[in-house]
Amino acid sequence: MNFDINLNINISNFIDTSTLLYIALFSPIVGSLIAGIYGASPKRIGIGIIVSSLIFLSFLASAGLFLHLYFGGSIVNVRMMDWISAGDLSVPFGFVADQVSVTMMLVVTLVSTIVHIYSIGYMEKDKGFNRFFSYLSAFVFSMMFLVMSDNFLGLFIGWEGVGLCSWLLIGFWYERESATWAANEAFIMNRIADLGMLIGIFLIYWHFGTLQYDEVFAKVNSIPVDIISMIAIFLFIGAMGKSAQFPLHTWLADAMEGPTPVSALIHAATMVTAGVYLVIRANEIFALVPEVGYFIASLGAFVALFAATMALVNRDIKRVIAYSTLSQLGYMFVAGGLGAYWIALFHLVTHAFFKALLFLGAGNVMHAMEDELNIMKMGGLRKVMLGTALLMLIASVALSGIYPFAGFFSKDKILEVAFDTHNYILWGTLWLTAGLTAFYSFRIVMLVFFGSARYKDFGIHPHEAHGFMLWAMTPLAVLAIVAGLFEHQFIDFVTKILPVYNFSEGIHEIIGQLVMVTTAIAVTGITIAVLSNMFKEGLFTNTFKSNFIYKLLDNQYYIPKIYDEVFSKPYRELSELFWKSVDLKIVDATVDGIANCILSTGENTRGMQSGNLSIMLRLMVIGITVLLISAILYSYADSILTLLQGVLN
Amino acid sequence: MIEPVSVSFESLKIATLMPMLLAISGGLLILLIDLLKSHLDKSIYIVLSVMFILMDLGSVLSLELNSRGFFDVIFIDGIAMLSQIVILVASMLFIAFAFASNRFHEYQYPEFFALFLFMTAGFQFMVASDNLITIFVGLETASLSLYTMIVLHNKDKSFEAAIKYFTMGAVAAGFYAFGSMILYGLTGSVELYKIFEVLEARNFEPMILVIVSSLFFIGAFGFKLAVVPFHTWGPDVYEGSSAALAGYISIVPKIASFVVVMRIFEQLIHSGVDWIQGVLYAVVVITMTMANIWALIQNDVKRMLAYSSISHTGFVMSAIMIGTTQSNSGIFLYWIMFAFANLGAFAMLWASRKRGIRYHERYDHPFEKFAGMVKLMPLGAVMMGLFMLTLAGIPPFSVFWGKLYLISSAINANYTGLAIIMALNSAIAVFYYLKLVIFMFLKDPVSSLDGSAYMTNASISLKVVLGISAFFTVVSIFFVNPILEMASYFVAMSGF
Amino acid sequence: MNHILTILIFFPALAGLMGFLVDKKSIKPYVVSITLIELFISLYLWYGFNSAEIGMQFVEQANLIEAFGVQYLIGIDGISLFLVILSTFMTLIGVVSISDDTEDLRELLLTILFLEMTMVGVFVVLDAILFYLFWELSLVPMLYIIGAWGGNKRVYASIKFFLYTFTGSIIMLVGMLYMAYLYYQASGTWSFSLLEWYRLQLPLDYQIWLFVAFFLGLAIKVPMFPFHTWLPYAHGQAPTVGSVILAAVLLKMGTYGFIRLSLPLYPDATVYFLTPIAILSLIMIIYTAMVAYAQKDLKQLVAYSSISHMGVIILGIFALNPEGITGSIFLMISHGIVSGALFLLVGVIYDRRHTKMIDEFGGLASVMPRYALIFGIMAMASVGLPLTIGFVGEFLSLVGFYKYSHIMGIIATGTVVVGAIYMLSAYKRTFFGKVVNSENSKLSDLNLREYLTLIPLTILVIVLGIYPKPILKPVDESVKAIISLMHQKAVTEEAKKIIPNIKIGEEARK
Amino acid sequence: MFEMIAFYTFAFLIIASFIVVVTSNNALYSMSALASGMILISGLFFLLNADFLGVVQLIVYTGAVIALYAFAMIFFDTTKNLIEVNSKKIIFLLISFSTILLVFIMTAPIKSEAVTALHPIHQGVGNTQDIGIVLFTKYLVPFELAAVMLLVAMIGGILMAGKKMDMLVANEEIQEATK
Amino acid sequence: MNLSISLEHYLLLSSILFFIGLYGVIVRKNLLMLFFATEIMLNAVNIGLVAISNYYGDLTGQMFAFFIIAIAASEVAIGLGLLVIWFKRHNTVDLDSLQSMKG
Repeated sequence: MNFDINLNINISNFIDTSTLLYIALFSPIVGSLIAGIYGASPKRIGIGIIVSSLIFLSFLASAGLFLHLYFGGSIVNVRMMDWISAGDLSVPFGFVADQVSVTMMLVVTLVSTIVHIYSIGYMEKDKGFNRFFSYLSAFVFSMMFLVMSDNFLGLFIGWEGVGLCSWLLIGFWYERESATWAANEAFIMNRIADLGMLIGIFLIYWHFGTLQYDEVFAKVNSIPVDIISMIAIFLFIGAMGKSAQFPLHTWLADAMEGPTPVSALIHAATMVTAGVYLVIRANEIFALVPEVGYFIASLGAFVALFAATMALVNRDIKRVIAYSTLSQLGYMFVAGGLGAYWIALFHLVTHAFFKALLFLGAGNVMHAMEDELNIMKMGGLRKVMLGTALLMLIASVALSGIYPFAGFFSKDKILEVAFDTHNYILWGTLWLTAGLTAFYSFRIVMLVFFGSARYKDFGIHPHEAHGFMLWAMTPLAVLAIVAGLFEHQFIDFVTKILPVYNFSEGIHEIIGQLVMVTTAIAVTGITIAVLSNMFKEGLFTNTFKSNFIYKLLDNQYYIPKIYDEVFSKPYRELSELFWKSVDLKIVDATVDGIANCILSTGENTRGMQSGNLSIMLRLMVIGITVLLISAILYSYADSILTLLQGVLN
Repeated sequence: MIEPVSVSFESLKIATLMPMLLAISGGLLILLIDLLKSHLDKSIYIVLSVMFILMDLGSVLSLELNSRGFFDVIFIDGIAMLSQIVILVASMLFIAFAFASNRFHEYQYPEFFALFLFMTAGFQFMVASDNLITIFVGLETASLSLYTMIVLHNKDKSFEAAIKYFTMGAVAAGFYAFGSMILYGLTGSVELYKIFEVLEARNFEPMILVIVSSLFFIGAFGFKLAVVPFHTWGPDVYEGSSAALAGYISIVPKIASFVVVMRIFEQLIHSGVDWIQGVLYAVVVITMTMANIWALIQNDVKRMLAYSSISHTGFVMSAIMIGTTQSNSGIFLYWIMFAFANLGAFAMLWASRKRGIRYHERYDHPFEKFAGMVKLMPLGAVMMGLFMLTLAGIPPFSVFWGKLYLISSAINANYTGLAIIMALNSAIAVFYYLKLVIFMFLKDPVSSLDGSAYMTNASISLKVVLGISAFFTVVSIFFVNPILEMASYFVAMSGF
Repeated sequence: MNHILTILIFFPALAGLMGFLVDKKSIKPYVVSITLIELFISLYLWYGFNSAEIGMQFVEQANLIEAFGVQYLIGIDGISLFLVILSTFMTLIGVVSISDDTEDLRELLLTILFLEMTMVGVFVVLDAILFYLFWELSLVPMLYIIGAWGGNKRVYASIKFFLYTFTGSIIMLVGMLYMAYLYYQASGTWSFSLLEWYRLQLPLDYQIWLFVAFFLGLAIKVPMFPFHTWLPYAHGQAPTVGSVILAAVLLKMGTYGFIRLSLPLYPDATVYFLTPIAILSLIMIIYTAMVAYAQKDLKQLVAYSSISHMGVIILGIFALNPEGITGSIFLMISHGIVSGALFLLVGVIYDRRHTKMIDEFGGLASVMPRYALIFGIMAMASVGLPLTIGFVGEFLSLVGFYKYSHIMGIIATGTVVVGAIYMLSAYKRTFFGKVVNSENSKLSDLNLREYLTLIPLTILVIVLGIYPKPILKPVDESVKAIISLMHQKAVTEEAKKIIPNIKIGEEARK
Repeated sequence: MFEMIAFYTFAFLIIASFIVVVTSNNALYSMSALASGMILISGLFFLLNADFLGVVQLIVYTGAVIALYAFAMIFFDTTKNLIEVNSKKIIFLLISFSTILLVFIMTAPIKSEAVTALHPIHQGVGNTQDIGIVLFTKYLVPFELAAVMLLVAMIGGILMAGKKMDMLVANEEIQEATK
Repeated sequence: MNLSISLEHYLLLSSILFFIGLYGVIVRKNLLMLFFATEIMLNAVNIGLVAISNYYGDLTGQMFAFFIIAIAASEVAIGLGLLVIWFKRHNTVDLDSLQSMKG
C-alpha cells in the first residue's frame, strides 16, 4: 500500500492532473490534424505511426488519471473556457475525469491504440491511408469529448462528433454506393435520435436552469417526477439511436460497409456504447423513474433476442458480429434499466475487448479473403491463419460467456440481476439469447476456420496478416480472457460514484444454479454449432431455407424494406409533391396569379381606349350620368327606400 | 340714372395683375418682332420667353399675400402664389426644351412662343382668381393655345391628338359652364367666397343642386386632370404631341386645375357635402388603379408615362378629397417633386427624339428603343433609370417624399383604407417603371444603334435641364423641409 | 471619430462614384481595397463598442425634414453591430469571389458598393423613414445584379424579387406612417425616431393592425412561408456574388426588422400572434426542408435550405426570451457565413461546368478533394453540427422556443433531421460515388481566388463555433434590453406573463 | 300671359330646331336649324330683358359663327348625306335617362332670398349701359383676357390653315422616304 | 294655377337643351356636326344664366353669358382650323378616321 500511495503522490507531483486530462483529450485531435494536412497526399507510413503514438499517449494519460483516481485521488474537473452563454444559459467547455469517465477513457484509448496500430497494416494498400487516420483520430477525440464532458451539451458535442466521424468512416470508400448510402443512413438515423436527446437537454435546461451534471443531479429531487420521466425518456431516445436499439437499429448492420477497424472501434467497442454510457452517466435521473428503467430493460432484452435471431442465419461475417453487438448492447441496457449501472458498465468494458478482438479477427479474415465477406465461401482457414483463428476463438468463447473468460462474469451478472428483480421473462429471454449467442459465434468459427477449404473454388489465396497486427491484437485477447477476474476491483472503483447494486438475500442461494443453467445453454449452443457443422457444412438445409422463419430472419424481419417503403419512399415522394405541386403550383402560382390577374384586367379593358373619339365622349357622358344617379340616390335615399318598401309590401 | 363710377388707381392694385401682364406683353412683343423682321432664329424667342417668364416670376414673388386686385377679380392667396411659382418654374424649364438640336416644325413659328406665353398667362389667371368667369376665360385661353401648339408639331398624330383634346375640351367647357350656372342660380354670384357665404346662409339647401353643380365641375376638371373616365384624351395627346409639350401637359395644366378644384371643393367638403367626398373617393381609387393597370400593358414609353401621370393625378386628387391642411400642402410637395422627375423623364425622351428614325411603325419611343441602353450610353441609361425609379417612388428620390406625405395625410385623416390602396397602387406602378429599367439595363440592344442615338436631339440647355432635374431628384431629401414649410405656410394662409 | 457611422454608410457609395474614374483593368483591386477599408472601419466600431453600456452607441442626429419629424438618426447596439460587420465582411468576400473575366466587371463591382451602402444603412439607422429608405434602396442594386448577370430567367426572377419585396414593404410603410400618427397624437410632435417610438405604449387592437402591416413587409423579406417563392428564383438565377450577398445579408434585414421594429414596438401583438407565426415558421422549417430535398439544382437546394434556416431564426426571435433572440441573432450571422459559403461553393463548380444540376456531378470528392472538404465543413455547419458556427445559434433558438411550446418545440427541433436529410443526400450525390460524367474527371481543384474567399469563412465557421462568446455577449446585453423594454411596455396580462421580466444595467448588477 | 305664350313658343321651337340639329342626316338642314335655334334663343334673351346679349347673340352666332360654319361646310363638301352610327338606341336611352334625372333635379327650388344682387340691374337704364359699366369696371380684366383669347384663336386659326403647315409636312415625308 | 313663367321653367329648358347638345356630341360622326352640338350646350347654359340674371336682377349672369359667347366663338375658330388641317390630309372630317392611336 505504501507503494500505491507513493505512486499516487508521484503522479500528482510529477504532472498536474488537469494537464494529464488535456493530454488525454487533445492528443488524438492533434494526430487527426497532422494526418488531415496530408489527407489528400499519398500514403505515408509515418503518419500512421505518429498518429498511433499520439493515441497511445492519450492512453497513457488516461491510465495516469486512472491510477490517480484508483489510488484515492480526487475527481479531476476542469473548465477550459466558456462556450455558449446567452440569457441564463451558460455552458462551458468543462471536463471531468471521475471513475466512470476514466473507465471509459481507458477502454476507448486502449482499443483505439490497438485499432490504430492494426490499421497501419490493414490499410497499407489503401490510397486514403492518411485520410483514414485523420478520421479515426478525430473519432477518438470526439469519443473522449463525449465521455469526459462535465455537462450535457458537451456530451452532445461528442455525441454529434462521433456521429460525424462515423459518417466519414462508414463512407470512407466513398466511391461505393452502398457505403455512402449506409453512411447517410447512419447519420440520419442518429439525428432522429439526437432530436430526442436535444429535447431532453431543453427540458433539463428549462427545469434545472443548468446543464452541468453535478448541479443537475444535485437538484434532481426537487423536480416533479413526470418531468423527470420525460427527461429520462427523451434522453433514452437519444441513447437508442447511438446504441442502435430497436427501432433505430438498421443502420448498424449497414455500417459494416466501412473498413473493418472502424467496425471494431466504432461499431463495437466505443461509439455504440455511448447510449449505455449516457444511461450510466445520468443514473441519478433514471434511478428516479423505475418505470422508464423497466421499459429500457424490456427493450434491451427484446433487442438482445431479436438481434441474436438475425445473427443466426446471416452469411456475412461482419453482419453477424454486428448483430451480436446489437444483442450485447441489449444486455447492457437490461442492466442499466434495472438499476445495475456498474454491471452495465462492466459488461460494456468486457464487451469492448472481446468484440473488438472479434472484429479485428474478422478483418484479418477479410484481408486474407480479398475482401470476401460471405462465410459460405470460406472454411478451413485455420490452416493458413492459425493466429487469427486462435484469437477469434478466444473472442468467441468470451462472447459465449464461458468461464473464466471475461464475458462470463459480466453477462452472468446481468442474468442474475434480471432474476433477482423477479423479471423472469427478461431473464428467460436473456437466457435463451445466451444460447443463441453461443450458437452463432461458433457457427462463424466453424464455417470460417474449420471444414473444407471452400475458398479454393473461388480462386482465392488467403494469407495470414502481418505479425504486428496479430501482436497488436494480443492485449485484447489477454483482456478478453482475464478482464473478468478483476470484477471486485472494478466494483470498488466505480461504485465510488455509481450506486451499488445490492442483490437480495435469497439470490445467493440459487446463484450457483443460475450459473449452471446459463452455462448449460451456452455450451449447448456451442455444441449444436460444432456438431452440425461437422456433419453438414452450411448448417441449414435447402428445405430449411425455404422456411418462412428462415426467410424472415434472413431478411432482417423485413424491417429495412418496411422502412424504405414506409419512410424513405413516401418522404421522397412527399418532397417531390411539396415542391412540384404545392410550392410551384399553389404558393407560387397564387403570387403569379395575382400579377397575371392584374395584367389581364389591363388587357381586357384595353378596348376602352379604342381611340375612337365617340367612345371617349360617351365615356364622359356615362361618367356624368353615373354621378347624376349617385347624386339622386344620395339625396333621395330615404324617399327611394320608402318607395321600394311600398312596392314590396 | 346710375352714379358715375369713380375708382382710385391704388385700389386697383395693378401689381396683382403685373405677372400676367408681363407674360402677355412678352407674347405680344414676340409677335411684333416677327412682324418687323421675320425669319429670325428661334433662339431669340426662346430667350425672350425665358426672360419674360423670369420677370413674371419675379413679380409673382414680390406680390403681397392675401391681396385682391382689380375689383376683386384677381385674388392672390397662398395657393395662388405657390401654384404660380410652380407653373412659372416648370414653364421656364420646359421652354428650354425648344433648344433642340434638330429642326422641329413648331419652333419655326415665332407664334409658338407667343402662344406659350399666352398660355402661361392663362394658367396664371386661372389660379389667381376666385371668380368663375375669370377662371373660365383663363382656362380657355390656355387650352386654346395648347391645342394650337400641339398641332404645330405637325405630325398626323398631333392633329389627331389635338382634335380629340379639343373636342373633349369643348364638352368639358360645357360642363364647366353648366356647373357655374347652377352655382350662380343658387347664390346669385360667381365669386367663390361670396358663393360659399350664400350657400352657408341657405344651409346648402337644396343639397341636390349643390351636388349637381359639383358634379359638373368634377366632369369639367376631371377632364382637365384626366381622371377616369374623363381621362381618355391623356394617352393619345401625350403620344401625339412632342415629348417637350407632353411633359408640360403632364405638369402645368394639372397644377392649375388642382388649385381651382381646391378652391371649389374644399369648402364644400368641409361643409358636410359628404357626397363629394364619397364620389371623389371612388374616382380617386378608380383613377389610380385603372390607370396603373393600363400603364402596365403599354408598349410605348410616352404612352406609359401618360397613364402613369393619370395615376399620379389620382394620387394627388386623394389629397383634395381628404381636404386637410396637411394633405393640401402635400399636393404641392408632391407635384413639385413629381414635376422634376417628370421633367427629367420627358427630357430624356425628347433628347432621344429624332425625326425620321422610326423604331416602331407607330411609336416614337417603344420600349425596344431603349433596350440595352446601358451598354450604348451608360450615363443616359442611369439618368433615365433614375427618373423611372423616382417616379416609382423608390426612396430617397423626390416623388417618394410626396407619396410619403400624402399617404401620411390620408392616415392622419383616418383614411387608412385609402392609404393602403395608395400604397398598393405604388407597388403596381413599380412594375411598369421597372419595365423600362429592365429594357435599359437587363436586355441586349436590339438594333445596331450607337449610343449617340439617345442624345441626338440634346442641346446644352437640355442637358442643363436634365442635370437640374437629376440633381434635384437625388438630393430632394434636403429640399423637402423648405418646400414643405413653404407649402404649409401658403396653404394655411389661404385657409385650406 | 464622432461620425464613424456616417462614414461607414456613405464611404462605399462615394467610393463607388469615384470608381467610375478608375481604369477598367484596375477596378477590382480598387473595389477590394475599398471593401477592405470598410471592413476595417466596421471592425474599429467593434473595438470602440462598449458592451457594458445599455442603449445605442455612436449616435448621430440631425434633422432632415423637421416639419415632418424625419431625422438622420443613426446608432448601433450589440445587435446591429454584428450585422454591420457581417455585411461588410460578406461584401468583401463577395467582391473577392468575382472573377476577373466577368462581363461588365466595373458595373458589377460598383453596384455592389452601392448595395453595401444600403445594407449598412439598414442596420444602423434608428429612424423609421430612413430605415425604409435604405431598405427599399437595397432592392435596386440587387435587381441589377440579378437581372444583368443572372441566368436564363434572370429578368423574371429579378422582377419577382423586386415587386414582391416592394409590395410587402410599402404596406410596412403605411404601418410606419400610422405609427407616426399615433405618436403625433400622443405627444403632439412628429417623429419617426425608433427610440421615441419605443416609449409609446399602445392598446392591443392598434398593435395588432400595426403588427400585421409590419409583418407583411418583414415576412416577405425574410422570406416566410407562404411568401417565400421569390427566393428560389432569385437565388437560382442570381450570379454567385448576388446569391452570397442576398442570402448572407439581405434576408437578415427582415429578421433584424422583427427584432428592431415589431418586437419592441408591439409586444402585446407579438404575443398575440405568437402561435400563428410559430406555425408558419414550423412549416418553413419542415416543408421547405422537404422541398429542398426534392431539388435537382444544387443552388436551389441551398436556397430552400436558407428558407428553412430562416424559419429557425424566426422561431428564436419569437421565443421572446434572451436565449432565443440571442440565438437567432447568432444564427443570422452564422447563416450569413455558412449560406454565403455554400453559394460560393456552388459557384465554384458552376464556373467550371456551367451547370448546377446535381445529376451532372458525382464523385467530385476524388477529383476535387479540397473543395469537397470545405463543402463538407459547410454542409456540416449548415446541418448544425456542434463546434461549428451553425450549432450555437440553432441550439439557442430552439432551446429558447422550446420554453414556449413543448409540441412545437419538438417539431421545430425536427430541423436537425430534415436538414441532415437534404444536405447529406445532396453531398452524397455530388461528391460521392464514381466519376460518371467524363467532363467531371478533369476539373481542377480550388484556385487561389477561391481559397481567398473560402478559407476565411471556414476559419470563422470553426472559430466562432468553438468560441462564440465575443459575439454572444454584446448581443445578449442588447437583447436583454429589448426584452425588458417589451416587458415594461406590455399592456396585456398574457404578454407580461410570456415576456420575462429581465433586469438590465444597474439593476442587474445589484 | 304674354310671357308664358312667348316662352312656350320659343322653348318648343328651340327644342325642335336643336333636335333637328343633332338628328338630321342632312348637314344643310342641321346648320339651318342651328341658325334658327340661335335666333330663337336671342328672342328668349329679349324676353328676359337682356337686350344687349340678344343682339350679341344675333351678331356673333347667327352672323359670325354660322357664316364660318357655312364656309367650312362648303370647304369640306359635307352637303351629302351623313352616315351615323347604328347603336343609337342605347345612347338615346342613356341621354333621355340623364335628361329626366337632371330635369327632375332642376325642379328643386333654386332661388334664394339670401341673395343680394352684386351688380343690380338699374331700372330705367338701358341694358347696354348697365352692362357697359360692369364690363369696364369689374370685368375689365376678364374682358381683356378674352381679347387675348380671341387673339390666340385668331393666331391658331391662321397658323393651322396656313400653307406653311402643308409644306413642312411634305418635307418630313420626303425625309422619311429617303431614309 | 299659376301661369307665370318661373325661373325653373328656364332652367328646365336649359337642361333639356344641354342634354340635346350632349346627345349630339355622342352620336355625331361628322366632326363639324359634332361642333354644332357643343354650341348647343353652351347656348343652353346661356339661357339659364340670363334667366337667373333676370330673376335676381343681377347683371353678373349676363356678363357670364357674354364671355361664354366669346369663348364659343374662339372655339369655333380653333375647331375649324383643326378640321381644315385634318381635312387637307385625309380628305374627310369623319370622326372614325381619327383612330391611329389607341390602347
